[in-house]
Amino acid sequence: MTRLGLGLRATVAAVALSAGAAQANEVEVLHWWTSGGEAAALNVLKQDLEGQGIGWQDMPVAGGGGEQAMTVLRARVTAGDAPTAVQMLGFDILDWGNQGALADLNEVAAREGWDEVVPDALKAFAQVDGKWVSAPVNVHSTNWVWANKAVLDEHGISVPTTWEEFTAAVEKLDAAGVTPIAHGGQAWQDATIFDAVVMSTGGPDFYESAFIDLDEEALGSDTMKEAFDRMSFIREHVDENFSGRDWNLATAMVINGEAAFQMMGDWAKGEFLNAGKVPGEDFLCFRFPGTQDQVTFNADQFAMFDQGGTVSEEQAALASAILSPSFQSAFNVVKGSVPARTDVSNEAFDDCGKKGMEDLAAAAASGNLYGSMAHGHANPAAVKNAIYDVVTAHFNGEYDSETAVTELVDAVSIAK
Amino acid sequence: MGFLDIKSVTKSYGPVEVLHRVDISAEEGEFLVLVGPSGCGKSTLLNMIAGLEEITTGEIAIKGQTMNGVHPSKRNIAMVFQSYALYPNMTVGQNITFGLEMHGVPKPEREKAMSDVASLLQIEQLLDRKPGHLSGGQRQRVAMGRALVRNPDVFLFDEPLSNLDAKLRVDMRTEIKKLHQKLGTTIVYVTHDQIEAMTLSTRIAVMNGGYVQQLGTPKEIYDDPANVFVASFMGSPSMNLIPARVVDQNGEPHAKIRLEGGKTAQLRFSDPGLAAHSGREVLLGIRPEAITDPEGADRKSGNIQTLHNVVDVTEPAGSDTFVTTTISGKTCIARMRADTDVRAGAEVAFAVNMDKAVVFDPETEKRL
Amino acid sequence: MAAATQDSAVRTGRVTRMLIYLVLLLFALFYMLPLYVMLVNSVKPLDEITGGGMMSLPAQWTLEPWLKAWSTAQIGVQPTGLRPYFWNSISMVVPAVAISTVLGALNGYVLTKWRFRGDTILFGLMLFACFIPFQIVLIPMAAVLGTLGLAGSTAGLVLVHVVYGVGFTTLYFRNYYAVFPTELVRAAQIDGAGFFQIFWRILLPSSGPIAVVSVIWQFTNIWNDFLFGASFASGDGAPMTVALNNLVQSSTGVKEYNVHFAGAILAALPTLLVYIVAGRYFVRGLMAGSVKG
Amino acid sequence: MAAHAEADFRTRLQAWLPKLVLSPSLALIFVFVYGFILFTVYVSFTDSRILPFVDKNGQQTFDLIGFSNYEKLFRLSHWEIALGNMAVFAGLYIVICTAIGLLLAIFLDQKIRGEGALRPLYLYPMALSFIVTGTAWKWFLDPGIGLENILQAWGWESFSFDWIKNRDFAIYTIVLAAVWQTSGFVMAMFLAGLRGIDNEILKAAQMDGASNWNLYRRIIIPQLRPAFLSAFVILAHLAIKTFDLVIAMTGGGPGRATELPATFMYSYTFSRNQMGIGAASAVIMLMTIAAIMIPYLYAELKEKK
Repeated sequence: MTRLGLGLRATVAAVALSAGAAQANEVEVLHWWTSGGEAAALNVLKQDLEGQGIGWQDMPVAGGGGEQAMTVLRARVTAGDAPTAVQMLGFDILDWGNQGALADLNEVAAREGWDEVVPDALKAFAQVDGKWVSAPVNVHSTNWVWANKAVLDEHGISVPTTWEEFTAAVEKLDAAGVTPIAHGGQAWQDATIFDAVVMSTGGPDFYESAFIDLDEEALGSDTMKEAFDRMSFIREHVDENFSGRDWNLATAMVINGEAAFQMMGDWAKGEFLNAGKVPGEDFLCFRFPGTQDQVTFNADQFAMFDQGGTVSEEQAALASAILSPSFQSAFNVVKGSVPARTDVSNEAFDDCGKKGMEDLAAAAASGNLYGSMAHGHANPAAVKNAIYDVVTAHFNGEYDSETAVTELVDAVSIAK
Repeated sequence: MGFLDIKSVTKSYGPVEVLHRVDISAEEGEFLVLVGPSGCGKSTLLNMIAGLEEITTGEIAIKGQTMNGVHPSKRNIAMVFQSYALYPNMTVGQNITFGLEMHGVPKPEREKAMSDVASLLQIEQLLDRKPGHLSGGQRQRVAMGRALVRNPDVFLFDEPLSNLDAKLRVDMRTEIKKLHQKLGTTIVYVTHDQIEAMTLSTRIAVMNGGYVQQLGTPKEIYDDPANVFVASFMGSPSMNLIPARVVDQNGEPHAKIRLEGGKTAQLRFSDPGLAAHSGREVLLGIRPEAITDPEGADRKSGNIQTLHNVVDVTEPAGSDTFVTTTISGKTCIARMRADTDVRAGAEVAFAVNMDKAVVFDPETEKRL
Repeated sequence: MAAATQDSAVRTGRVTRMLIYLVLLLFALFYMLPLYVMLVNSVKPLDEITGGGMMSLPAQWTLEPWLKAWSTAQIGVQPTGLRPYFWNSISMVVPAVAISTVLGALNGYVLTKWRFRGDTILFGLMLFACFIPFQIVLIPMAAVLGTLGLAGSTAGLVLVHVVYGVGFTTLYFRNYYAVFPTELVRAAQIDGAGFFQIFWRILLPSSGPIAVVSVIWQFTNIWNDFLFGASFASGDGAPMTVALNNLVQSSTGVKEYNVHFAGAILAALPTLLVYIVAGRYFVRGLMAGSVKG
Repeated sequence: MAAHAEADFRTRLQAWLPKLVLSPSLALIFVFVYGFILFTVYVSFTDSRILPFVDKNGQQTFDLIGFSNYEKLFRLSHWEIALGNMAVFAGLYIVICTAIGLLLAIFLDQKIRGEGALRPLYLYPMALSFIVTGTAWKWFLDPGIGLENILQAWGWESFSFDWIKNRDFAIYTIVLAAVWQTSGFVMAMFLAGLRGIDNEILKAAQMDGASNWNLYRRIIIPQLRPAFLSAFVILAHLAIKTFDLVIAMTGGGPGRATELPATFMYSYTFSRNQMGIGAASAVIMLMTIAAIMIPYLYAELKEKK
């Protein structure tokens, strides 16, 4: 047993140390952006690199919001065949960075002045021990509400700015026989709403101590119970068939006027645009009521895997291309997110995009930019999923709010 | 030393010995039949001769050369299997020449050998067919052809006729005998059918329970069975085994038996030496053909004894009529002429040819 | 096939027969349902689907989704469609199926015709390999493939699929050869055929039915594997299922369901074809071996 | 002399060949199956998170922590749910598949016209990957767009079929889809078994006056024992391996109502970076498989000696 363990350890050590398989002058990029728009946007990056004589070996693995890609990454690293660059989110980057698997990008970062243009909250996920290890592509903000303007107008509802206004609007719609909230019952979608609800209920400090510091007192507080009660309210005002629905089908309900609101990240905009809808005319986007000043975000980044010693030329070129203002603008216009650097011109963006950029800059300046728990930017994967478990169990009626709070404290302590 | 020598051969599977110290020696040109009920070890012995099963102890030699550890294909033997074991994917011709091909015989020679064998067995017209399209008898011929073409030192037959219907079996039996007479090759032949054993063999080894019970010519086996097993296994209907007591009457040994209705009868033995066993309980063995109606009794016999007993059943078989009666509590079959007028329930005279009687010890079941 | 030659001794009345046909047809409908959903939605424009008519026949028929799935859909950064990945799958599946079937046949041959002490235990150990959930072996497999230098290669994938398929193929062939007359092997031995000659000339030509079972089983499993394909193939060499997954799964993009379904049917075509072409031998193969306990 | 030696060598080679031929497969299986099982057992005693054992710099990243992963595992209500679901799922799945497979096989065996067309229809689901048929099933079962919607549109207003959305019934929809996929294959196994039964026995039983019902119950079905056993093994192992199906149809939801050990194991090992707990759950799964398989293998292999 011990000898076997040692043998396998030696094996893993040996392969982990060997260099990746991508050939010189080529980057192998593992990512999960496979749907039309985003893949096309990524193609811009590919062409940019090819213009510099660097080949792009594409390695797309879609599924589960990157979970599938992370599984593959695990296998690739174990096999000693790590890709050059990997699309990653929040804590995954830090975890891999702590394993010593990522390359040091400080040189490029210094040359290009990343420190000045990337918001601190984002930097926290791009640096390990003071070293840049990944290049942020975008910032998604997740506390958006999307609404069908025609439906709101019909029932004389204006954009709600507080929880009370929101509940009033919802109940009015319900009474009128309109489904107030479109939702897809998948754990991450439940958690996306939960993020916003907690932020709105307890305010940013509470959000921080509960989700980022994982303070047991905050997790077990009455405020948290209040947040769960609000989740129950939302649960009561989604349609019956919400369970298991893909988010974009929920978006379609808003587009088609079958429902009034959807709480979803900024990527939902693509669906509206794709359906030929115009922001401000056909649909509205606004922050979740009570979180007008805050932005909860998640950011896609490309982490560079150590190819032995120093960062390779190709990786540097890729990183620099990702953070170039032109790519940041071109990509984020398509994706619906906002650029990761704050100095990009907002010219090419539509109303929602411009608003997103303003909000981000303001939140970054005022310290109101928080990592999203639901999207792995507040705590590590184990904790995140433990919270998912409780939120989704509660949302589906398995726990009442009281139980949910105790379960939450318990689940987080096991996962920590 | 014979042509084929089986010396003190045993076979064990793990701790279980299934074949106990077999010693058989066969001369060149002999037709040795191993006969016995299923599970008696005869097929195991054949497989050991073929080299398909390992010999646990002892030695098997052909032409004086030990065969222990020699690969089956190097023993210069050929075998005909019960199921014929024709390769289903090959034509008849390919089946016949496969062995030659494996032994590296050039094609023209193979063709020649094949056509010789085919004409010998009259299967020329079947050469291009697949075994699946042949009748049982045709398959049998092809299987023999496959063995013949090798021109082996020893032919091994493993119950080759048991899958044929009764008529074909008799025909093929004759054919095999003819073939043996024509080729004169040594044959070891396994069967559970005692008629095949009697008709084909020059010598028979009767086996049971892993032992060779008796080895001898067909006549020896039939007339002089060494024990109760051989006596009852060989012959059809099998030998009558009647409990009797040896009694001395007028200085001569007699067999005292019980008849229907509480009567007894005493039959004089032809062998005066049995007087030594006077007073003993024995098994009196008499073949059905040695119990007849008085007119049908063997004229050459010097000792015909007659007794009267009630008939239980009569079974006309065309050429003969088998008559069943009860002697000493045992069912006893007599073979009478076809036109004998006997009816069930009637008392009839039975003529017993005591020259043919044999006596066994009921305890050891051995001959006295 | 068997139905024609087999004279079932069970007699049934007219009403019973009607009932039987009814039940059989109902089940046929049940089995066809998902295929219907997929087919119907693959030939209508996207707005018809998102408009709510997911179960109804198309108002407007179109082959556009099929063409798109095959040749222009976005799989990674490039709009290549599934086409290039089709050949990746073929070049992985064919050798993997061939090798595992041949190994299974040889193993079955040894385990039934060249028995030795302890062979049943070895067979039992091999069988257990059939039951390992793939998720469990992913990480150690990656380590081993990395050590062997096979990570990210088709050869590595073939190895993986051979390893986890050989238990099944051995099971099939062993059960089949167990009822193959041993006398034929003995006859061939006496005829002077060696180990491989007997296998090649005597057993293999008669192994058609079970080879069909083995090939169908292996082909289906390997073709449909996603986890190993995603983890151990290089980006360009990814098999069809990985490409299909990339086509179908996208968390934050527009979902073109019609293209997804067209792609799904395209990806399943080879296995469907195998079932339809070889399906008639399938029952015969099972009959000849694998269910005879 | 040399020729003799060569011949001797060849004979010996022939004697060794069978084992030689078997050895590559055995070697593969010992490393890739048993080696990996030991590896997993070892990991389950460590506190590994992202990667087992070592980081990039060869630094040991784990400690041996005894059985504490197992303790944690059995404290997780999540795992309890997964086990409970497994019992329900496997039980129903095996029983229903066997029943449908047997029924269809018996019916198909009645000299059915069009058998050749029906058989592939029953079998084809095995050929499809759940990556996509899962979506088709999801739609069909969705009350808003699927069966319920259609039947209500056709005028059956009160019809309700919302199992996939219902925490208490969602697991049964997983059973439904799983049965859809494999019952045809089970049918083929039983059909093969039926075709292998000696017709004379059936004729004899009919002479004895057995009704069709009795004929099947008393004579035919008992003779299908090997087919039952094979079907059981295939179904049992498929049940334990079930993974894609859940991911595609419900993602383990609603809530955690359709979580199974395989999805649990995957989630802890790969999504939650708690490889130690994932490995512990894998070990429990393997033990379950062994508990089913070993008695079966023992009985099967013993008998054939």
